[in-house]
Amino acid sequence: MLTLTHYLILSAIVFSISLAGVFINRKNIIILLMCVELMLLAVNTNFIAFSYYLNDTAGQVFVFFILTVAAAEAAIGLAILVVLFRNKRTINVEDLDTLKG
Amino acid sequence: MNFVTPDFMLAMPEIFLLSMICIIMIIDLFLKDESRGATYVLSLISLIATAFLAFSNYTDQSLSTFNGSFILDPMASLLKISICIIVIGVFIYAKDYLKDRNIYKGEYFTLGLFGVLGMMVMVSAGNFLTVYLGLELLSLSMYAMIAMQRDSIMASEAAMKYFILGAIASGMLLYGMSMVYGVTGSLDLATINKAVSSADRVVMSFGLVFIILGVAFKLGAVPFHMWMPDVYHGSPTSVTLYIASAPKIAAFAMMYRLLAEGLADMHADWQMILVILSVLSMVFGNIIAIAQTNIKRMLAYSTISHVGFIIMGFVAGTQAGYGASMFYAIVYTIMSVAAFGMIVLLSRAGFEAENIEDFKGLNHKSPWFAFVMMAIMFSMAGVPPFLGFWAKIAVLQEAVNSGLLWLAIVGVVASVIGAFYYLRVIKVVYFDKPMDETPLQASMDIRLTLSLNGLAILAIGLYPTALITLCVSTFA
Amino acid sequence: MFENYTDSQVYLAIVLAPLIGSIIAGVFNAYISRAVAHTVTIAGVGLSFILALYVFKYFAFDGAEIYNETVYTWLASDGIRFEIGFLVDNLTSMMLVVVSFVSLMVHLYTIGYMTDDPGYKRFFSYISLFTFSMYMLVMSNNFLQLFFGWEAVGLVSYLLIGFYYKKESAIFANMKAFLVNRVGDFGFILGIAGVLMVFNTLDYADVFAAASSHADMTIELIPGEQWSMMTVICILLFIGAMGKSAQVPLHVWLPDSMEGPTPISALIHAATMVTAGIFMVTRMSPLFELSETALTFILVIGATTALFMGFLGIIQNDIKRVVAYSTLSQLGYMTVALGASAYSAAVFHLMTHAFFKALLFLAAGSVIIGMHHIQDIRQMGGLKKYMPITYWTSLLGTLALIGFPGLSGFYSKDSIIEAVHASTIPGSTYAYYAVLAGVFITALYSLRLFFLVFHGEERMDHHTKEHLKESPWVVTVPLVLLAIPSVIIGGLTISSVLYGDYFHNVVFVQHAHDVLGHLKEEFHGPFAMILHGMTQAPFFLMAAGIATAWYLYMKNTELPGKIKSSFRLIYDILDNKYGFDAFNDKVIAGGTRGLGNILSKFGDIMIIDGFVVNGSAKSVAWFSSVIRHVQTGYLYHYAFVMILGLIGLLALVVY
Amino acid sequence: METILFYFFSAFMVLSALMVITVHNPVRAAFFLVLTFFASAAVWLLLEAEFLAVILIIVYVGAVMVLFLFVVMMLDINITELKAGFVKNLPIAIAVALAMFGTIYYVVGGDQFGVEHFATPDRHAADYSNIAALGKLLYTEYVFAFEIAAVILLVGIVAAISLTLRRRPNTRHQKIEDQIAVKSEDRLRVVEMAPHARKGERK
Amino acid sequence: MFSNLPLLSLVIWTPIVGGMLVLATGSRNGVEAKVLALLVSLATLALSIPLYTQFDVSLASMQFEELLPWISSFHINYHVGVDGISMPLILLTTFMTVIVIIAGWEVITYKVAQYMAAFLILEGLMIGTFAAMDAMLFYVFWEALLIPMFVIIGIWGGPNRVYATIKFFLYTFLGSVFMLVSLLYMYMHAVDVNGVGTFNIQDLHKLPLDLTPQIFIFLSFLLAFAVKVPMWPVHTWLPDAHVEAPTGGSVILAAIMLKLGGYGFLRFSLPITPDASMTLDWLVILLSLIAIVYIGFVALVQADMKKLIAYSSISHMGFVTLGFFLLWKITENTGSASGVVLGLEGGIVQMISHGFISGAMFLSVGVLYDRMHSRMIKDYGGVVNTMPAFATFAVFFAMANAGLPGTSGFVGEFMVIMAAFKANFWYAFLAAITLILGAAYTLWMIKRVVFGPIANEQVENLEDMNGREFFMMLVLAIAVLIVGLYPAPLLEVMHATVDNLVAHISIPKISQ
Repeated sequence: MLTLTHYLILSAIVFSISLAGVFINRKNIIILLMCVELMLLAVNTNFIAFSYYLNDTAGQVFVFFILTVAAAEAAIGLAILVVLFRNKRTINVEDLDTLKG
Repeated sequence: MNFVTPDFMLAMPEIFLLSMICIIMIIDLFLKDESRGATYVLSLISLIATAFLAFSNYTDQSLSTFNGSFILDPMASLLKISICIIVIGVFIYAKDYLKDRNIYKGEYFTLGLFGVLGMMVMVSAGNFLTVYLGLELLSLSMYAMIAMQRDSIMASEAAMKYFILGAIASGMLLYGMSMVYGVTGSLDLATINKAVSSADRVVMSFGLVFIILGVAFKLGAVPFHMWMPDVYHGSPTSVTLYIASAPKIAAFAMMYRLLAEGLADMHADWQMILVILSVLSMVFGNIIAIAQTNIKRMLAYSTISHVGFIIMGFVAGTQAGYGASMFYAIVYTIMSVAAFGMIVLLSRAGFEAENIEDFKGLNHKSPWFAFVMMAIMFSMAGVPPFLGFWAKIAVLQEAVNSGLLWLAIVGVVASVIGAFYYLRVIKVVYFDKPMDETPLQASMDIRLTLSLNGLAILAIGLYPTALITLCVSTFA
Repeated sequence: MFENYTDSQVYLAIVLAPLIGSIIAGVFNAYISRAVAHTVTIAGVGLSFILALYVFKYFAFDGAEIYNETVYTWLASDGIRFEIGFLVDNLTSMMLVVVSFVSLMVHLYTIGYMTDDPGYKRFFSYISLFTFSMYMLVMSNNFLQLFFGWEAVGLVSYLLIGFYYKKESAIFANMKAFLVNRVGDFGFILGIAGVLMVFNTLDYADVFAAASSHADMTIELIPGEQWSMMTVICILLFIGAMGKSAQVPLHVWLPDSMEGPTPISALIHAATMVTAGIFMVTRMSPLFELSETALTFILVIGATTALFMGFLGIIQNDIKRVVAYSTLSQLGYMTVALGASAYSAAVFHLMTHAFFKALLFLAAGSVIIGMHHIQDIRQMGGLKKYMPITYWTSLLGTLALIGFPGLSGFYSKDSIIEAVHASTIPGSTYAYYAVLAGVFITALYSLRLFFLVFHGEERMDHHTKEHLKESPWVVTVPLVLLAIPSVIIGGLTISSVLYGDYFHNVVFVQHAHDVLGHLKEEFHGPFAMILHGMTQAPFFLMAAGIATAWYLYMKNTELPGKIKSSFRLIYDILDNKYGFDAFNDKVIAGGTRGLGNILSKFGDIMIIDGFVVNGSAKSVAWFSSVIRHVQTGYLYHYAFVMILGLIGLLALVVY
Repeated sequence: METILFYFFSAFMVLSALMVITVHNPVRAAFFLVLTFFASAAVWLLLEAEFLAVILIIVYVGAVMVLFLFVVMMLDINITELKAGFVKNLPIAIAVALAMFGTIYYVVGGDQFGVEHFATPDRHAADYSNIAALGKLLYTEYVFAFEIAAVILLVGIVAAISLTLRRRPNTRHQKIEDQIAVKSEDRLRVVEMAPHARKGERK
Repeated sequence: MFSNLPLLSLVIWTPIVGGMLVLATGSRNGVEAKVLALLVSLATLALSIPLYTQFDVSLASMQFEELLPWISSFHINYHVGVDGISMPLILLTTFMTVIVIIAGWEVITYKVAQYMAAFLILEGLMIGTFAAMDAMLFYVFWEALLIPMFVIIGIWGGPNRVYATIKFFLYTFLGSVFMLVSLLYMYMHAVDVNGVGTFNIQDLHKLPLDLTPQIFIFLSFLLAFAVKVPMWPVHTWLPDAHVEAPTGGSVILAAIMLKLGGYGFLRFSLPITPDASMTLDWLVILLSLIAIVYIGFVALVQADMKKLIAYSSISHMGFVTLGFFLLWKITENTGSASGVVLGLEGGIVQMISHGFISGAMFLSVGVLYDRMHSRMIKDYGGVVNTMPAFATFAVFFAMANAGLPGTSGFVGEFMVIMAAFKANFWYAFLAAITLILGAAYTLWMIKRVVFGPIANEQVENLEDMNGREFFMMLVLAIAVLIVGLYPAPLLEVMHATVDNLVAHISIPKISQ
């Protein structure tokens, strides 16, 4: 019997994986962007699960908007990435250390 | 389902602004680089008009429309006007800087205006969804603005860092929202507030922490502040100006909407968290600022400490406390925009007045602007009679009133530590010999605005009654 | 003569006349001639002298009522009025005459002595100011004004000792004088504070009237030890007197003060200021009588000063220093008299001593003029034939000093010795033998000086000898005028001052201490006293002193050198003045500076500033420079901090 | 049946997610992300969110992921260089993930979200249109948010274009308006020659 | 004739507005800035005189009171007034500012207008601090005056000025922020006639507080005022600040700013927290005595004249705090309140007197410094030979500094020692040591600087004081003499106020 808990834990796992991804990847910013997408996926799953179990469509609406925003966000993120790459010729996370201290 | 036709009039400022942005974008498309001034002027006009509309929209009640996703209350009006005025200042300061660096493009202004729109949405947000959308509208605009100086390694690095961290933070915020939604069954802040008492405490607290993280990230409170120094530093000053000013007001509004309106019953929980954030911000912000040599970076850390104070006023959880906190936020933006305005004033083509040393001997070049700089710095340090002092008083008073005497003491000690680096700037301005004899090259409009800005810090400091009363009565 | 004037106007005139002279000579220094300067000051002092004589007559012969009035209220606070006012009685009137007379003489003498000095006008201004201050001191009717005068004379003394401000030794001496006096004043002001605490007023009359009713008061200085309040107050007050009247161990400034011009040595450091302590204790007799402990203390200090300072006089070679040590010794005598409750005797000796010691100093000054500012007696000798007036007046002064029967000094000193003999106060036996021995010593050093200067071979160099001549009349006339009272004043006044009732309403003596009352029974007039004195030990001792001096410095002039070498140790002790100077210099001054250095370098600079203030600033800065590296620039670290914060907060809230 | 599907897709989803963060080649990572999305869409279908499941595929897989791939391809990235330091970072990543998961598990793992509190709702009737329901909401209750979302997309467009569009000043463009507006004077130069210019003489 | 004018406000704002006008003359270093500054300071002095002449000495209450609402949401009012304690200090301020303006006349050649303006603004702020009857107004003035002082030391100061001025600022800032917290705390508890919080100082006086909060409030006040006074061990900013400050800055710092601390004790600590003051009076007394003795020793070994005078200031200010806190010890020891007023008034007189004397001492050093550009004692010697008039004044002020009777320096010390004896013999004993130490360090300096043979060529070429310098010295000397010879009028104005204060303090705020 599936309960809400199952879905929540599923999203928790994905959420945790996305966090781990942030730390595990010190070389490639693109993977970081993907981790963010994963995180949003976890959130979305959460919302949808709640929406389903609450029998309330608002959660799905929220997910709809999150997806929209995430698309715009990805566009901008990748645009920045391109700008960055043009400047630095690298997308290595460890090379992003001009600003510090 | 009863659908009520929204009262569009309440959102008139936003609607107007959005229309203007579209018009400006289109006009800008046909403008040559030499006549970019038109965009600039149009942007200013739209901001003024928006502020005026927000003013004429003022109501002393709390009205809501769009099915509760839009709230118009005194706070919203006041903050919208403040945001518009501050951004007008930002644009004026930024203009010459942009010109000198070949990034004088319409996008700066349109994105800036989009950001303003985002802030206004946040300020008026009535449910999680609008909070989130407003936040993203603002954030996305800012990411783009930072990266707009495309040939700058620092700018693109700053934009990238801000983007990644911002995305993670908003992911967290959403996670928290989803939890709260899960246990309260609603996205609407007012409904949530009613449902809090019957909701599961642990899950609520759990969601609360994530939500606070989102707010704290936007404000820049320790330990969610890491983006700030790098972003302030790396961004072109024209953008730092923007990032460092009005968004703090919006972040305050977001904090108010989410915590004070949505989760008022969780006061005990979020008070404890906010106290920790406040202390950490005040202490670490001020301490790390001491070691900085780059003034933008220093101001970033200084902002972190100011954020600590904004939060300090908020923790009281009383109407007066929110008033004090808001007062601090507004005062902070006035000071901050002036401080970055000074950097712009001193910068010129091919020269960034980024380091504290670049302010050497300002008193020789321009006693007046040296005075303005002094006023800004003393105001930030919280020395009377400048404006910043009253802001500190207001929040300290709230901390004391809510029995958090020790928090107030930590605050004042932190501000003494902070005074050190502000004094160092004044020292450079007044006591050091100039490194070169280049006169100030800023144009008249910057000089005038900055003078007004500096005078405001002094004049409102001498007679802060109106502003304080306004802020306090907003929540009464 | 002054019937048309009220008393207070007369007293004010006495005080203000020299002040006005001083201000004119001082403030308008640059605009007036020398003649104007000395004229106005002498006129001022002269006027006050005449008035003082009148006042003296008024009290001594007309038996006037004690005058005790306020001039103005200096300040009022807490219900206590601190006032400036005059108390004139027999003691005051006598002091006025002595001070004004000696001052007048010194003023006259100065015209001759300072004639070549560029600071001529300044000098007149100072000594007139001094006269004013001394009047304020002796005429005061309360402790506060006493302290005013007390410090004011100290100030002028400071200015005058350092008169030759280019001379390193002079400016050292004046600072030393001021500081040592300040040590005394330190006690003195505490004494005054004690008086105020007990009586809640500083007015003499009120204090003395209430004195006996507070005799049993105690104070707990050390926890558990109750001390008599009166003893504490009296000893504190007497410490003030020790400073001003140069009692051991606060005597060290007086010999050095000889760096000042000779006229002021006569006026300030012999006749008047240094006796202020004696005057003060006499004035306070109602208080001192209440504490036998204090009297014992005074007695011992005085006796020690009288004897041991005399010893030092023997080996000095500077003409002024010999006289200075003699002054110290004589001040010791006066103090002994105070300790023996023979206040009248002390004042009596004060008066006689003022005349003959002023005379001796001025005579020494005359010699110095003649010798062209050579002061070493080893380079003198045989001056008798060049300076006859100086010689004769000096002789009279010397004889008066050693107490030659019939001269003033004899009466006063013998009375003191007798009084001490009769005293039963603890310590009086020691004091008695000390003062007795002192007689021999006094005679010895006085005659040594006399012989070495005026008799024997002429040891000065050729050039000096050529110009050697008697001093001008402005110098010799004061000598003569001072010689007269030195000879006669003692015999004239002893009956009334010492054994009469001259001080009956001034001095208060407890019956048990009343040694003079005891002596009075044996006193049958001055002449009888001479006869009696010739049979007493002091006379023989004096004679022995004269004889020894004659033998050593006239007859067998080789002997002193031999004695010196065979008693090297004693000579060294004496030569080092018992090591007081060395002690003060090394231990007190050096210690103070050392402590100051330690406190400054270690306390202020190292601990407070270095460790606490700059230390905390540095540690914040250090912490800042370390903690800023948390901001590594790496995205994953930033995220890590965020997550850490998140998890921390979650842990806090959720668990 | 649902349970099996759930576990199947969940496992699929988790594993692909793990692969996303562990593979070194960003292209592969992108493909694994696509897989994750697919699995996730399936899970969403179990939750009756058909519309969202569909747009997840269409928008995400169809647009966003392609964009990712495009960028990855466009940027000339040295993939071998990106491999180093993986093992070193693993412990901390695992620690963070476990701590996070532990906390969430502590909160949601209990029975707060069990059947007692959140009973499995009845399935909707077959004629229930998820799209219609959402659409209705979007254009009524959430019209404000909808507009804002539109603006956000506009910002995304503006930002992406202005950030990446490069005008290379030294590239040659055909300027048609210039070509049309050309006049004879621009092309033809009439030179006046001095009639008797001697050789070697300069004006 | 002045009865309708807001006299006190005029005295506060004339110099501030005047200072702005002076600033507006620009940076041409023209004479107009100086003249204008002098006129403004003279006008302020003239305006302040009616404060004395029209002062009713029989009243203990505030006079020349003005009350305007300022920041209504915190119930902060623009509330000024003077009583017998603040009025003399205000006169001292207006008087010393004129002197300082004159002192800078020829000496300051760099940014003259800013210099003059800074002093004028500082003057207004200091007067405001003395006159403020609203605690927050007080605090605003109190903190604001750090700014001009910071600038004065920093711009026209010596080589190590940056360290000194930042130290000065942070030290005093740190001291006062705790006071701010206390004020806010009291605001929360204080209730005025309208039933809302208040910063009115007189209402705070009546505020009932338990012992524990009183103690914390007292300690916070102590820190604020002790730094300003300064008391040991928070005194180390003063020598540095003095050494680096220009002459005028030193004069104002020593003459007025230190008095703010003493004034604070009277206005805040004692009346607001009487019971805590009673409980902790030993602490203040102890620190005061340490200041008097310890600092006396430290002053002795200073090689820098300004530093020496700075330390001497600390030592002298020890008498102020000592006098203020003898109250309970006297009552305890003698069983009567006699002597209490003596100590308090002695402390106040000491403040006034120290204003004149330390000002004069720093001016003297300034006169020398302007000629030789050295403050080191060892660089001097035999100045009297070339500067006799200067030497006269120097010796005079040295004597005043050493507390010679007849000069103002004596009055306060005398009164405090008298009172101290009533409290405890050893207090008086330690306090009276200053008689020796004060004379020692002052006269030793005089000996080394003024007296003796001409030490070097520079000293030989010194010129004596010009008319301007002579005038300043003379005016100060006259002031010192007047107060020394006839302090009664000065005391008279404060009797009623001090009596009232004592009466107020003696009533415990807590029920035992």
